[in-house]
Amino acid sequence: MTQDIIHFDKVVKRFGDLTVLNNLDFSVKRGEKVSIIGPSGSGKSTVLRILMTLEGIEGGKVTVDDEPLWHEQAADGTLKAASEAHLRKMRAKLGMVFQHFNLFPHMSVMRNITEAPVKVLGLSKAEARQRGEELLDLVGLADQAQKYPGQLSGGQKQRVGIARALAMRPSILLFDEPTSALDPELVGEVLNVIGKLADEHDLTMLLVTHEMRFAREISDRVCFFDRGKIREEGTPEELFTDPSEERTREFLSAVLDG
Amino acid sequence: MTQDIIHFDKVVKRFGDLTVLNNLDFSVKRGEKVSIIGPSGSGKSTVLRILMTLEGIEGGKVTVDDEPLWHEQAADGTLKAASEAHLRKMRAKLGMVFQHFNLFPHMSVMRNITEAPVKVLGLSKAEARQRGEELLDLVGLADQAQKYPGQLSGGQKQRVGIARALAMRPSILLFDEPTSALDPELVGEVLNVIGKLADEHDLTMLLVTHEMRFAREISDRVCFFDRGKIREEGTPEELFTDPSEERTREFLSAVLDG
Amino acid sequence: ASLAEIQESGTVRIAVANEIPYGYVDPTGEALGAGPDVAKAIMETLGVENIEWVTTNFSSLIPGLQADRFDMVAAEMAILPDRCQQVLFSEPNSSYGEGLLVASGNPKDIHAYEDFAQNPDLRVAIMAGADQLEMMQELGVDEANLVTIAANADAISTVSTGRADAYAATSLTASGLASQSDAVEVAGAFTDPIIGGEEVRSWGGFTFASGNEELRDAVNAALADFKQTDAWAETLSGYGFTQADLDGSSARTTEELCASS
Amino acid sequence: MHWTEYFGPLSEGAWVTIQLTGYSTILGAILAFAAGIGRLSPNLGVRSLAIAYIEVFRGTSLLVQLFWLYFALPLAGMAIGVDLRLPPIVAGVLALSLNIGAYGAEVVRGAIQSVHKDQHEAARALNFSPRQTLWNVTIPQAVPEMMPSFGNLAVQNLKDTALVSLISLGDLAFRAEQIRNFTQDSTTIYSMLLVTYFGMALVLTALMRTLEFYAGRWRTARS
Amino acid sequence: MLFGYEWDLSSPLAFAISILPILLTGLVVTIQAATLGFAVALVLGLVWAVLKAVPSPFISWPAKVVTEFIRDTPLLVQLFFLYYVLPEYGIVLPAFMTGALALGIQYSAYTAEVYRGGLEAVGTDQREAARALNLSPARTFTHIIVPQAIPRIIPAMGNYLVSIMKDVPILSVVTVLEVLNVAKIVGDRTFDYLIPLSMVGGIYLILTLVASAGVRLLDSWLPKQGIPLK
Ligand SMILES: Nc1ncnc2c1ncn2[C@@H]1O[C@H](COP(=O)(O)OP(=O)(O)OP(=O)(O)O)[C@@H](O)[C@H]1O
Ligand SMILES: Nc1ncnc2c1ncn2[C@@H]1O[C@H](COP(=O)(O)OP(=O)(O)OP(=O)(O)O)[C@@H](O)[C@H]1O
Ligand SMILES: [Mg+2]
Ligand SMILES: [Mg+2]
Repeated sequence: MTQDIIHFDKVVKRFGDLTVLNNLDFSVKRGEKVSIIGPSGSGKSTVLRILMTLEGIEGGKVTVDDEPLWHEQAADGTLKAASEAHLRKMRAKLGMVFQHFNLFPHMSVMRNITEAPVKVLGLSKAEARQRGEELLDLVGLADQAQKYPGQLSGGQKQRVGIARALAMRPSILLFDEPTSALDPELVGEVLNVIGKLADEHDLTMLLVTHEMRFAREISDRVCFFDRGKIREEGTPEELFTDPSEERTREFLSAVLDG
Repeated sequence: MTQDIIHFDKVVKRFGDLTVLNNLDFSVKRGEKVSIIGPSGSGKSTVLRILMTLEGIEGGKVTVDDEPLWHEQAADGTLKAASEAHLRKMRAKLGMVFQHFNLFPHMSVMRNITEAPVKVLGLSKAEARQRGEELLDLVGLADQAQKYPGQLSGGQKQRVGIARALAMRPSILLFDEPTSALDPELVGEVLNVIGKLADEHDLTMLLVTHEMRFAREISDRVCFFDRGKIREEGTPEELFTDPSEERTREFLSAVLDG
Repeated sequence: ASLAEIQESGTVRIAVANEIPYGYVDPTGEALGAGPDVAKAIMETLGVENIEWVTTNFSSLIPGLQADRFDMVAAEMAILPDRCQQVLFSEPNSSYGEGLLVASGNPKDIHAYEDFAQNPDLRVAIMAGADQLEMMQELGVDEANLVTIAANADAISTVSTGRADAYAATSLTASGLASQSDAVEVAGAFTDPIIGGEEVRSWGGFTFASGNEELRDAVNAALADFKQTDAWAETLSGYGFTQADLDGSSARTTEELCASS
Repeated sequence: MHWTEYFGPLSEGAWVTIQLTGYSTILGAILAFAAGIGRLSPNLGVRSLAIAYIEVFRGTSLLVQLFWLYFALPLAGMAIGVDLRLPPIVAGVLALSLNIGAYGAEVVRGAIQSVHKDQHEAARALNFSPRQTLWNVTIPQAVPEMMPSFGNLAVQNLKDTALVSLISLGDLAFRAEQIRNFTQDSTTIYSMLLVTYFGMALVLTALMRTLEFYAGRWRTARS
Repeated sequence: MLFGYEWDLSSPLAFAISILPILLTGLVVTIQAATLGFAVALVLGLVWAVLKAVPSPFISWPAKVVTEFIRDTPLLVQLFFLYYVLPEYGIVLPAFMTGALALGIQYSAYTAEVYRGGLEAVGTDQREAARALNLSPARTFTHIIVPQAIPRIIPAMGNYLVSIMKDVPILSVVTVLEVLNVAKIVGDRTFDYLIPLSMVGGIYLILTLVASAGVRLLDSWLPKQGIPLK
C-alpha cells in the first residue's frame, strides 16, 4: 500500500476535438487537503468529475486506494474497462459537493441525507436518521431537518450538500467550487463548515475553489492548473507568496485584485 | 420664456405603496449638462423616464420648454391630463439613450437610425439616410451601417443608440447609465462620443451615471439623489471635493473606492 | 335553380348517394344507376346539355336540396309522407322490395325484419337517413340493436366482421353488395316485412327542393313519356329490377304515397 | 381495378387537399393575426370579440364546427331571411381556417407578448405611434418566434382537411372512400392514403422550416 | 323517438329541451371514448418515449419514424384504417373500441413528447448527484427523476385529454353514437339541424371550458419542485 490515495497516471480526457486533460500526472496522499486553482476552462472540474466517475477517460490510468478506477483486472490479468459493479464499489470511497448543491428538491432535508445510506449502504432507517441528525448538527442545521430544499438559503443548501456527501462515509471528499453560486454574505458559513471538517477529520479533501484566502488557510498543498496540466504546485506559502512561474503570478495577481 | 428648459415642481411619483419621488423640485437650464448620481433605487432613472413620458406622475407638475409635460390646457383654461397627441408633441423635444441600448434587433444599424425620422418626422428616405450617415460618422461607425445589432459589440451598440436618439433632433438628450451594461474595456469609446457631444453641441444633456470621473469632466452641474430627493447639488468641484452633506460624503467614498 | 335558369345555363346539378344500383358514380366520374340513367334521358328531352354530378351521403340529400347544393336528386329515394313535407317528389320512377344482407352461410339464420324484433340478441345495420329505420321502429326493434352506418359501402365490412348480424336495405342494394364480396350474401327465403297490414314496397322518384314545382312538373312530363319506351324498361332491368318492380312502379301516384299513413 | 389505377382519382383528390390546406392556412394565419392582436387591444369591445372567437373555436370540436356551418347555418340563415347556403368548398375552408385561426391567435398573442418591454420603450422614446410600434417593431420581432408553432399548426391543418370529406368535398380522403366503395380493397387504399398524407406533411414541414429561416434571418446574424 | 325519448316539435325551445336527454346519452359515450382513448395514449406514449430513448439506433430510430408517421397523418384515416383493415386480418373490434384505440394511437405520439420533455426537464445535475451517491439507475429513475417530472407532465397531459374530447366526434363515422352523431341523427329525422348541432357546440364549449379550468387548477395545486414521496 502506497501513501497515495489518489493517483492520476498520464490521464487523457477529450471532449470531441478538445483535449481537456493531456497526460495529466497528479496524486494526493491519504488525509491530505489539496486545493486546485486555475483559470476557467483549465480542467479543474474535469479532474473531480473523473474521480467521481461522472466522466470517463480516454487514456492513462486513475488509481484510488491502490485500485484502478476506470479499469479492472480481467481473469487473464490484463486490464479492461471497468464494469458498472466495479464503478459502484469504487464510488463508495468518494463523496462530492457540487457547485449548485444538486439537492433533491422533492425530498426533505433529512430524506436527502438518509436516502442513499438506507438504499445503498443498507442502513436501517433509524440508524440513518440518527447519523443524519449528527451530521445536521455538525453543519449547524439541526433544526431544519423537515424543511424542503426550496425553503433554505443558498448557504444552508450547500451545508446540506456537505452533510449528504458525508452521510455515505467516504474516505475522499470532493468539492467543486462549493461557494461560487452563493451570495457573498453566505460564503462564510459554508467555508466555516469545510474548515471544521478539514481540522477535525482525517478525510482526504480535494477542493476546487476561487477563494484564495480560504485555500491558503486550509490546504496542505495548492495546485495551479492551466490548460489541463499542473503548472505549479506547493505549500500555500510557496505558491501564494513566491510563485516560480510567470503564468501563476499573472493568475494570482488577477484574482487577488478582483 | 424662462431660462429653464426642464422644470420639476413638487413632483410626486409612486409605485403602489412605494413613493419614489416625494415633492421633487428640480430644474435644468437650456444647454446645461447635468449629471445625476446617487445610490441604487434613489429614483434617478425615474426622473429620466418621467421626462421621456415612459412613466406618469401622481402629483406636481413637469414643464419642458415652458409647456406642461403631463398636462395640457383645457378649453376653460384649467389643466387636464395630457392627451396622447400632446405627449407626442412634447416627446419630440427629447431623446433617450438606454442602459441596455434597446436597439431594434431586426433592423440594420442604418434602419435603426432612419426608421423613426422617416415614419415619425416624415423625412424622405434619402434625407434620413444622409443624416444617418453623418451621425454614424460622428459616433465612429460609418462602416457598420449594414450590420445587424446582433453583430456589434456592446460599445458599438451603445454608439448606435446615441446616433438613433440624435437622428430625431431632440433639444434635450437623456442618458440612463449608458455604460453600465458594458464590459470595462468598451466603456471608453462610448464616453468619448458623449464627451464630444457635450463639447460641440448646444444640446441640453441629463445624464445618470456611476462614472464619477466622467461626470466630473463633462458636467456643468452634478446632483446627488437620495431617496427621491436632491440631497445636494453643485459644480463638480464643489460636490466632489467638498461635499457639505454627510450622506454625500459616504456615497462618494463608497463609489470612488469600488 | 329554377327550370328557366337551368335551361338558360344548360347545366343542372344532380346528386346521388353512391348506392348501387340506384345512383352511383364510378371512379372515372361517370354517373350510373337507375336514377342517373333515366335523369340523363329526361335532361336530354328538356334540352339541358350538361349535368354536374354530386356525390353525397344519403342523409345529406334532403339537407343538400334545401341548401341549394344541387337542383335534383336521382337516388331513387323512397317517397314517404315525412319527406314530402320537406321536399318535392316526381312521380315514381321505380319500385322495389326489401332485402337483407347477411354473412356468408347466414349463420344466424335470419330471414325477415321481424326476426330482429323477436330475437333481442340480433343486431341489424341500417344506413343513416334511410327509411328502414322507420320500418324497424314500427316492428318494435330495440334501438340498442340498430347500428347506423354512413354509407352502403360500409355494409359489407359491418356484416362480414359481425359488427352487425345483417344489413337491412332494399333487395337491389342487398344483391348489389352481395355480388361485390364473397364474405356476404343475400338472406334466402326472405319475407317482406308487413307493416300496417301491408307488405312493404317502396316507390323511388326524383327529388326537388320545395318551391321548385316547375322543374318537377317538367321532369314529370318527360318521365311519363320515357316510361312508355322500351329504353326505360331496359335500363331498369339492366340494373336488376324485376318485371314486378317495373309493373309496380306505376301502381301508385306520388300524391297517394305522400298522403298515406 | 388494379391498384395502380387508384393514382388518377387519388391525385385529383390530393390536389383538392393541397388547395384546401393552402387557402385555409393563409386565411387562418390572417385570422390568427387579427384575433391575436385583437386580444391585446386596449379597446374592450375588440378584446371581448377576439376572446369570444378564440374560446368558441378552440372550445368546440372542428367536426362540430364543420357540420354546423354545413348543415345548421343554412337553416339559421333561412330563419332570419338571409341566404347562408355556403358551397362545400367555402364551408370547408371557412371551418378549417376559423379553427386553426383560433389556435394561431394564441400563438400570435404569446409571441407578441414575448417581445421585451425595452423595445416598446425605445419605440415610445422615438415617438412611434402605437400602430407603428406594433407593425414596425413588435410584429417583425414576434414573427420568428411564432414560426415553429405555425409549422405545427399547418401540419395539423393538413390533417384536419380530411374531415371535409364528410361534407362531400372531393378531397383525398373522399376519393379514397369512393374507390373503396367500389373495390372494397381497404388495405391498399388506406395504406396509400396514409403514405400520401405523410408525404404531404413532410413537404409542408420542410416548407415551413424554410419560411422560418427567412423570417428569422436577423436572429442568426451574429458576429 | 331515439333511445326511448320522444321529441317535441311544437316550438324551438320545447324541441331543445326534449332532445337534451338524448344528447346527454351521446355525451356519456363521448366521455367514455375520450377516457379510454386517453388511457391508451398514456400507456402507449410511455412505450414510445422509452423506445425513443433507447441508445441503440436500431430501436430508437424506427420508434421515431413511427411516431412521426402517426403524428403526420389524419386521425380520420387512421380510424378508417383500423376499422376496415384490421378485420381483414381477423381482428374485429367493436366500433367504440376501434375508435378509442385510434384516439389513443394518434395521441400517443403527442404524449410521448410530453414524457420526454418532462423527464429531460429534470436536469443532469440531479442524475449526477444520484450517481455520486451511488444510487442505482433504477432507483434514480423511480425516486429522483419521476417524482420531479410528474408535476411538469400532468398539466400537459390534462390539455391533451381536453383535445381528445374534441376529436371524439370523428368516431361518428364508424357508427359510434357519441354526441355529434346523436345530434346528426336527430337532425336527419326532424330535418332540423340548427338546434341539435348548436346544442352540441354549446355542450362542448361548457365541457372544455370546465375541463381547461380544472387543468389550470390542478397545475396550481401541484408542487412546483416535485411530488414529495410520502
Ligand atoms: N460535457 C462537455 N462537453 C464538451 N466540453 C466540455 C464538457 N465539459 C467540459 N467541457 C470543456 O472542457 C474544458 C474544461 O472544463 P472544466 O469544467 O473542467 O473547467 P474548469 O477548470 O472547471 O473551469 P471553471 O472554472 O469555468 O469551472 C472547458 O473548455 C469546457 O468547455
Ligand atoms: N415599474 C416599477 N414598479 C414598481 N417599482 C418600481 C418600478 N420602477 C422602479 N421602481 C422602484 O422605484 C425605485 C426607484 O427606481 P429607479 O429605477 O428610479 O432607481 P435608480 O436610482 O435608477 O436605481 P439604479 O441605480 O439601481 O438604476 C426603486 O425602489 C425601484 O424598485
Ligand atoms: Mg469548473
Ligand atoms: Mg436606474
